[in-house]
Amino acid sequence: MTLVYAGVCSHAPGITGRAQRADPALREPFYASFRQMGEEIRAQQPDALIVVAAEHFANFFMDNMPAYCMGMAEDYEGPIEDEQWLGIERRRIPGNAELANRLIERMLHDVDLAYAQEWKFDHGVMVPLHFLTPAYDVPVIPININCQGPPITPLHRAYEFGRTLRKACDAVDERIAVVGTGGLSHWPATPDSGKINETWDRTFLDRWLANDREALTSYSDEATYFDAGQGGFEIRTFIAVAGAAEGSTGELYYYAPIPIFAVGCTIARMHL
Amino acid sequence: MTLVYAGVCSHAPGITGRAQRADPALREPFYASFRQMGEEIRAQQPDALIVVAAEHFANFFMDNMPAYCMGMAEDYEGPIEDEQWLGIERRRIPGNAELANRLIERMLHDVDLAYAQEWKFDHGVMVPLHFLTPAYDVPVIPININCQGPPITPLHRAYEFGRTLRKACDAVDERIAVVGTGGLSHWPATPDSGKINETWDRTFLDRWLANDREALTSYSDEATYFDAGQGGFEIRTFIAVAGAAEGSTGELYYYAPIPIFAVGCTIARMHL
Amino acid sequence: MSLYTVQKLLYQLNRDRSVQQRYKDDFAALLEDYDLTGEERHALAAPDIGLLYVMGVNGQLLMHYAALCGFEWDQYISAMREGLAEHGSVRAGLYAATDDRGAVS
Amino acid sequence: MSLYTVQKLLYQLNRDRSVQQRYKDDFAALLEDYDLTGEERHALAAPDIGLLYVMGVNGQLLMHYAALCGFEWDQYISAMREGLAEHGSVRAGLYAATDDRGAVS
Ligand SMILES: [Fe+3]
Ligand SMILES: [Fe+3]
Repeated sequence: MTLVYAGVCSHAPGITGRAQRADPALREPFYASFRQMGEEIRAQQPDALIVVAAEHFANFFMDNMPAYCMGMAEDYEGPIEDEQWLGIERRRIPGNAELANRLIERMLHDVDLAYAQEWKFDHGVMVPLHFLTPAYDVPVIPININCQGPPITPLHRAYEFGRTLRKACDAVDERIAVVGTGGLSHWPATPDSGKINETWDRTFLDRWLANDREALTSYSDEATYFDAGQGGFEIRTFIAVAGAAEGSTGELYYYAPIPIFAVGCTIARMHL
Repeated sequence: MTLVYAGVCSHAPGITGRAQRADPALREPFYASFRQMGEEIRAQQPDALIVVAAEHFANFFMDNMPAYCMGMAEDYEGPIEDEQWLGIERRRIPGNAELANRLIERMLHDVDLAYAQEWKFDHGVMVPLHFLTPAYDVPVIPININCQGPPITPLHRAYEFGRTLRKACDAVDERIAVVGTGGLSHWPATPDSGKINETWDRTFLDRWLANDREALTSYSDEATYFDAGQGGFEIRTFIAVAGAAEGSTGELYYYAPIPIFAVGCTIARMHL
Repeated sequence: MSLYTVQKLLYQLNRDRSVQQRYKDDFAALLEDYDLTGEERHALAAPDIGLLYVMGVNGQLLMHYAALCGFEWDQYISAMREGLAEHGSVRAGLYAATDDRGAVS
Repeated sequence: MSLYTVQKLLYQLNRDRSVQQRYKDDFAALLEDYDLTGEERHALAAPDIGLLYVMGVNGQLLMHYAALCGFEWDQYISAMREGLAEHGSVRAGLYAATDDRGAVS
């Protein structure tokens, strides 16, 4: 049992990039929950933080689009976006190539992930790190799930991916924290940016907190698209973390729609 | 049952690129078997030919190395290599993006393959096509298995990949032929180029012809490396075709070590 | 496949500072490297963010191109809305299905 | 990670005709784009195919670079053997384990 933490959080670029435009009454408690999660993670003294993020065509394109990919670099660079646009300064982030290599080797027995020896972190990783490890002193291992360019991986494989990740983490000596980042319902980077389906989000979160595999993986992509937008495909990252925490249930730290952040802002963890 | 053909063949670039340096007594019957396989495939009037090849760092690199990738382009270009060096002229090869898309969607339920909307065929695809479909008139769908850059997919996943490919082929209306291409024992592009372990090859082929899943997937990579060279990792393509032909056994059309081709030249098929 | 090419250009432009430099130095020459239709070249060069959205360019790519072209956030959202009003529903890609027109509200 | 960079250069050179053009026009300038050690730059520029092999460059990449540099097949195989004789066993990558020296026979 060397998985020491499992949680989920939002990653929308507006969270840092359009910070000053949000209602402080919503923003500040959200930020506080985000930072609290960071403190909890760091209190576990993890050797590595695995961030399960959703691709936004920053590192991968349709000339070779992996369903799942894991980083295997000594270090990483981020953000790939304009620093001012995202509100986060560009920097190197430490990795752990050797640990990643061992995890990937094990995981390949059950899932067919790609690996990457270089990776430019986009907001999907950088926004969470900004709050969780603001000193950027915890080695990060990124994972990407294609939630953007169809054909995309089905939900049951995302859960299975998480189970496989857990098995691999538990088989190594290092202490590992895992955080899934993505949106629930949202329509990012479209004319509907800011639209959020709170009812849909809360139903999904109930299923996630209960770690109800069947309910979590029962959404069709068609239904998700219409109820939760193309951004809703990112529930795969949350489902993967549920898979990694199979047998555990969770606790919701924060949820509120913040339209200028273009997502229902969420912080939750599993009690492993 | 719309998988209409399943076979395996060699793809070493010397087969076409150093043709004139081989002993005609070996070369001509090998070429004849290769062409016979092509005739058998075309006699089945396939709507598409799936070529399961092994990556040689032509399309993929360690910045995003998929365990499995399938092409989803309208057409392809090849060879990527110098035309004179390979002895094959550069051309466009027709694909079938729409069929590939349907196959990938189905396969993602069981395996986590990447997809690619462009692809430059290297000798792993072009050498087989040169003999099998010399008019380049059969739409091709390429598949790549990482047999080159560790960590690489384990053998049991390659068999499973083949089983999944078969399920997908059988679920569509199109008539599909599949050919796996790769080496058995060989040490390509090293000072040991030309070395071939015939005993090892013949044992592997016996297992393949019997479609003995357990025996086929029992090799450790360490043992393969020492007995069969790094080129031996390419047995994954043969194992995938065995998986696609699960329940069937095979027939050997040709096998002989041809050192200047740097591989034990092989042509074999399954009787579906 | 032409939408693929437009998106690939934006992907490379978003990721690669040397491509960004070429964008600044000589955008026309950069566009020459990609096999684009006249409408695509026009939409990129104008830039007509709304038309690019209607063509089906994924927002995760277009959002950064809009920023590179100097669009503030609200301007960028408005540009997509204006594109829908002027050019009609999204023609291809992920958003083509949204309420049959590329925006739901 | 420097072996990674050498291999990435060769990967891009093998695939991309515009990189091949830069190789022909001004190889030194092309090398500038990659973060290489002095030995790596030397091995690429010489070209010292044997040294590149000993450094651990994968043969599927090196084979095409040797051909681009004008090596005939037998010359290319000899160059790797000479590299082993001159520089010792393969230092990294897939072949480092081969009989402890990068060639088995
Ligand atoms: Fe996202
Ligand atoms: Fe090969």
